[in-house]
Amino acid sequence: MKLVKLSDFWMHKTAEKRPTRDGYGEALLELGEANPQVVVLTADLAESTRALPFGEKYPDRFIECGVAEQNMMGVAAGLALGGKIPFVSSYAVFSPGRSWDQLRVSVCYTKANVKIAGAHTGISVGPDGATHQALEDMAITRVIPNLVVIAPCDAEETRKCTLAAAAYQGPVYFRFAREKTPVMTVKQTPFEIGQAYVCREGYDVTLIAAGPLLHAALMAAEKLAAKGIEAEVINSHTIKPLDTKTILRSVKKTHCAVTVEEHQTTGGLFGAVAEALAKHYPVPLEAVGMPDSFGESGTPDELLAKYKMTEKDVFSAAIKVIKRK
Amino acid sequence: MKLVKLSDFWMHKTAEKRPTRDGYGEALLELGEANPQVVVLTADLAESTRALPFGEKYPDRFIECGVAEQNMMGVAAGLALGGKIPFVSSYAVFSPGRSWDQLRVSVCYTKANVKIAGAHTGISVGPDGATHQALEDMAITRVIPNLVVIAPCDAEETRKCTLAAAAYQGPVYFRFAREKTPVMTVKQTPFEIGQAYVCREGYDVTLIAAGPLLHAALMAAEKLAAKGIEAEVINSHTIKPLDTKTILRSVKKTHCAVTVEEHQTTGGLFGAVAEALAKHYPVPLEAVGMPDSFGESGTPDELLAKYKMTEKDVFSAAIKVIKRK
Amino acid sequence: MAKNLQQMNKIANSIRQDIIKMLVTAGSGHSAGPLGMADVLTALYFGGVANLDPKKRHSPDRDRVILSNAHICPVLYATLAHRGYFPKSELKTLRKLGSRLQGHSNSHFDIGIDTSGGPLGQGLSQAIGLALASRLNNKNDAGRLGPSFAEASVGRRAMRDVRRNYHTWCLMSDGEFDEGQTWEALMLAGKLDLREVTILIDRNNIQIDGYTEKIMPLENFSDKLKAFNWFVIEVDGHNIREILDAMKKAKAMAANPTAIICHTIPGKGVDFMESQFEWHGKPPSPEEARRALHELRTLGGKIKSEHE
Amino acid sequence: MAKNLQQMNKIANSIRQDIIKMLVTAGSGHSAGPLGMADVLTALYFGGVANLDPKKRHSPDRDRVILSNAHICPVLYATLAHRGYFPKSELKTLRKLGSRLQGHSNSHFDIGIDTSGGPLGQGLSQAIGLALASRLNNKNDAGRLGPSFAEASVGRRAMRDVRRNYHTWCLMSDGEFDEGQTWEALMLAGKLDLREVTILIDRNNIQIDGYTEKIMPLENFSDKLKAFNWFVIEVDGHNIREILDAMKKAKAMAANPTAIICHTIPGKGVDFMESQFEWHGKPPSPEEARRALHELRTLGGKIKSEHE
Ligand SMILES: Cc1ncc(C[n+]2csc(CCOP(=O)(O)OP(=O)(O)O)c2C)c(N)n1
Ligand SMILES: Cc1ncc(C[n+]2csc(CCOP(=O)(O)OP(=O)(O)O)c2C)c(N)n1
Ligand SMILES: [Mg+2]
Ligand SMILES: [Mg+2]
Repeated sequence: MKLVKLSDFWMHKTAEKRPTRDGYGEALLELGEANPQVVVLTADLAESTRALPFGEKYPDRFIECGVAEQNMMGVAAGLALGGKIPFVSSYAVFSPGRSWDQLRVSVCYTKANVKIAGAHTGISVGPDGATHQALEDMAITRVIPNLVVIAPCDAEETRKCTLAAAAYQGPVYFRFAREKTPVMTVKQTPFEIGQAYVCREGYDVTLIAAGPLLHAALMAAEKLAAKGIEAEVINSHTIKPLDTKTILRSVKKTHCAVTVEEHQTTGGLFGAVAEALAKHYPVPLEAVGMPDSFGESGTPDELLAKYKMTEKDVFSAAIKVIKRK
Repeated sequence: MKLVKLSDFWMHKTAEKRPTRDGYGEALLELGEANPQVVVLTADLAESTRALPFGEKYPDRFIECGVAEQNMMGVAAGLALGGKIPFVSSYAVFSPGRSWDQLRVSVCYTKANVKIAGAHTGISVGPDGATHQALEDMAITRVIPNLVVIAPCDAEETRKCTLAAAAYQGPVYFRFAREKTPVMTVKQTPFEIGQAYVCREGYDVTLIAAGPLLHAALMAAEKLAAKGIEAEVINSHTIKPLDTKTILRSVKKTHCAVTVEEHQTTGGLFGAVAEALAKHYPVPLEAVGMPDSFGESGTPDELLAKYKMTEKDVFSAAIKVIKRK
Repeated sequence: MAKNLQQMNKIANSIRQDIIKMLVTAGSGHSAGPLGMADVLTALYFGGVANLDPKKRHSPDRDRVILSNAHICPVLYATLAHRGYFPKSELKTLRKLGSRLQGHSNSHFDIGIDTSGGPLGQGLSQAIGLALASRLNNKNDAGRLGPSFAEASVGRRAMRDVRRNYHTWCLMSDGEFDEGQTWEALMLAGKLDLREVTILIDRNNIQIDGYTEKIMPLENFSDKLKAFNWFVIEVDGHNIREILDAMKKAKAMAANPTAIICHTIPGKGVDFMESQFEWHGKPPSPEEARRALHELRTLGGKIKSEHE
Repeated sequence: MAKNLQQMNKIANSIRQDIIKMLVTAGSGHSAGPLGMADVLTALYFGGVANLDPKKRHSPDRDRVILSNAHICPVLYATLAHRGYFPKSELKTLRKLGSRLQGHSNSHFDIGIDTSGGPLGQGLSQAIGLALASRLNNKNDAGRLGPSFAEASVGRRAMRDVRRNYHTWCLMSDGEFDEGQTWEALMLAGKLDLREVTILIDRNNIQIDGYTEKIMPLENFSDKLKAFNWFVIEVDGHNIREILDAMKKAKAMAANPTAIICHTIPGKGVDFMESQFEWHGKPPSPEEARRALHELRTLGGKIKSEHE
């Protein structure tokens, strides 16, 4: 089992906070320098998706599409057919929300080498309200064949994820958050597409997280430990292909699990894990995530609390699922 | 438990064959007469979605949108805000495939009273090939809050489903097939949104089907019976809200289940059932459906066989899942 | 009912002040678009051409307003509050948890808003649907509407909407004309000669990433609209008289639907915001809000603020 | 290389015959569009203007063809087979399980097809992406392309595509101009003065539900395209000389991208199919195929068929 030593790499207590999207912007700059085939597209959202610095440094390889997400996805497919490695940058609600058909056919069916960056995911998008909070993106991407789906946990992992997406041959969708979230990983923390990492060992319950809420899972694990419950925490950043092996190894020990995600609790990480367990090793599973509802305006913290996606909620879900064993 | 008496209603042995979409066309004509608020929209697919007879009889209430699915979905939302009951008719790959964002916001977030009919679903669409075979529609609709998702099993049930959708206040998505499929239900067979029906009782394994493949499940149940295995067969036409009660009642008896659907085995019926079982009663579950792959050209029968969605495959899945108990 | 021009100019100014106050309290939101459209919204709700009245907010024959570029909702909220749809005191709840004034306007509350927005380009299609509903209600066969079945299946609110005629006003931004859905909708309305719908376009020449003619050029804009069979009127979007005249013309059209291109200055009324695309999506800081309010109260130094 | 006019007319006729044979064998598929576009496809692949050659099918500087309205793929398949991209004997596998000739054309096989289609309106965007890739490859900074990193991350086939220049031809149907995505793409190409891309439009006036001007009127079509900053040429889509002249002009354009509106007769060459929208999506019966082939072989009775 690949275990990331907490002491070395996971500094969740003293974590500084940075928006995950910053990691995207940094990686694009690195890629701009390293690989002239990398091109970046945006649909009138250069700054907030963090595509802007690349655009300023490499204006020739930056394509401003205006507010036209369908066309942007198709242009990216064409660029890929012409040997480029395009990064499509918008908010997840619009891309792939408004470009799903283009993603399915122009990109995934053709296996065009397109990378789709979905910004502003999760309820923590906050005051913009329901329409801007992407809570369905993992479900609508995960179901498309040939597409890799990733939810990195912090800015550093987002940087690595972006680089890994560029190196991977084929379509990749990855999502990030708007707000600052704790940086839990460091440069040396390993990242590999499709490889989940056990970042805390335990035997009573498995907490499987994707995205910034991994931090809530780690904090809940500490609280559980204080009650004598040892939780295993898995960073399952890749939703598809799911690292079923790492997850099964853990639940065969703990016999129950909780999924933690800023996404509807249908079709996303919870769906993927439920499907894998049902096929291979059915055990009680609880979901921390959006309870099949639209979001609303509020501060990120208010909304995470209202819709039960905090450390406290992970804690309660763990207690509940252990009782169900 | 609501049990449909096989002898009375399910005539799967002597079944005549009709395309499910025919039931849509008939119901629209009934609705046209009964309710002047019903309007029908299409995006250049009047005949093959079976919206045409309505359009010919009620031209004033028929809106031909041309090949523009996004606009069609939005126009439907506006009609609903104006008190109409619009039926949006296209192929599922295009609507909601190309109109997902409009479905999410203009329709579902607003709770506009729009009915979306997705034609040409499943691998059995046949020779048109991968792009036209809707195998992801249930996953991308099921994750949207406020939306009902239905996969009726035959032409008669599609007729009832269409009438029920008109009577229901709120957005409904329902899908149908292109080819002729066995008509298993009759006029008196009950249909209620959200109500699954046990159409064959058994205690060894639960076969949960949605859509025309219910027939394969019923046939497999007979073959299993010949081997001394009693399968319970459930018609779970409503994917959302899933009738968890009926499903749980059955698996608490059988302790294992197989889902049967013409859809990817991620995020659709298999996903919905896996999620429900994981939360309430985890048991071994096998999936009959599309194995995370695009389709291709071929005859419906060839494709169903190649991608393992036949009676034989249901039979094998049942044997396999029973062994896993 | 309808206000005179002087009154309306004053109202527009108050609306601008409220926009500044709302945004600084919210701590997030859009400045440029809302300030730029205050005169158009004032004309729409106070000018007497559109049939809009808080007392008839559920009337089946009320005109409909679709705000397609819902990020400029602060100007809609402020206008509705000034018009009496809900208490002005509620304006300060903008973007707060539990508020009826969500970050992008929606139809969930009884505050005079007919639909939800956020993703650009979805409004015109809905406006067309509403206009078609109105047209259908006017048909002879409307007499056949049996209340019993309709009541059962459509619900109460919808029932109130049948058998009457209204005009639909769709507010849109220039950025929304980048979206394909907008052109699909324009084409359908052109096909149907849908004179029951009128667009009021915020032609402010900015979008998020910069000036429209750099990010996604729309010119020759009116040529495009005309080629899609729309009747086009261009007005100074800060001249309420011009706006109202155009609205009257649009309502009187016999065939084509009308697009009124309202040439506006984004951030209008606040010197340091005017025509700066950077103000698309950010709120003023408290200090900036103070300066903005001072400028608005003194009409850019032309008069003394009553408050100072 | 390039054929003369007489040869090309003969080839187009053979292609039409193959289309009929393919469809009747497949038992499903589209008749009207493929027959209507046989002359355009012949001009494209045999006329010597486009740089297309089966022997250079992987060459980085080959011209690219995007078939956006992929339901007319029978005419593309037949043309490619005639041009030598794959054996003609394979044509009879159309739409059969395991065939490389799928119901809608895709890029999975090495038969000279660059992308996949099916859903209308997705082609022009991809053509623009291809044209941009070509433009980027021509930039000075192309010299910086380090083969090592690129090879590792882009894969072999893609690597072959760098640092060269080509023209991109996008085949589209008139029905595709109903789709918003098409207008988004047109607008972007207009912004970029993307002369590296040319559209060949099948203006056959039909779509599935009827005549375009009834289902979704496009006229004045060329006004619309011009308003989106495209250079428009209208040609008789059955006159190969006219088509080739327009293609030459398009390739020589200094700024704007070019749209060539090819006025065609759907079902061209088969009397009982011509201009009948009902033939959009159905194949001939064996008896109809016999009549169609007879008509094509005898050029509508003008000559005696060699086979009869
Ligand atoms: C479909 C969609 N894509 C992107 C966005 C993000 N967005 C919000 S406002 C905006 C700018 C559009 O220009 P415009 O509406 O003219 O801006 P304004 O003049 O109000 O500043 C963008 C891209 C969105 N809301 N919807
Ligand atoms: C996005 C999308 N919507 C609907 C369809 C179904 N469809 C296939 S061909 C067609 C007709 C479009 O008109 P056109 O391409 O001009 O037809 P033709 O002239 O070839 O008969 C339609 C609506 C589709 N393929 N893609
Ligand atoms: Mg603007
Ligand atoms: Mg056509």
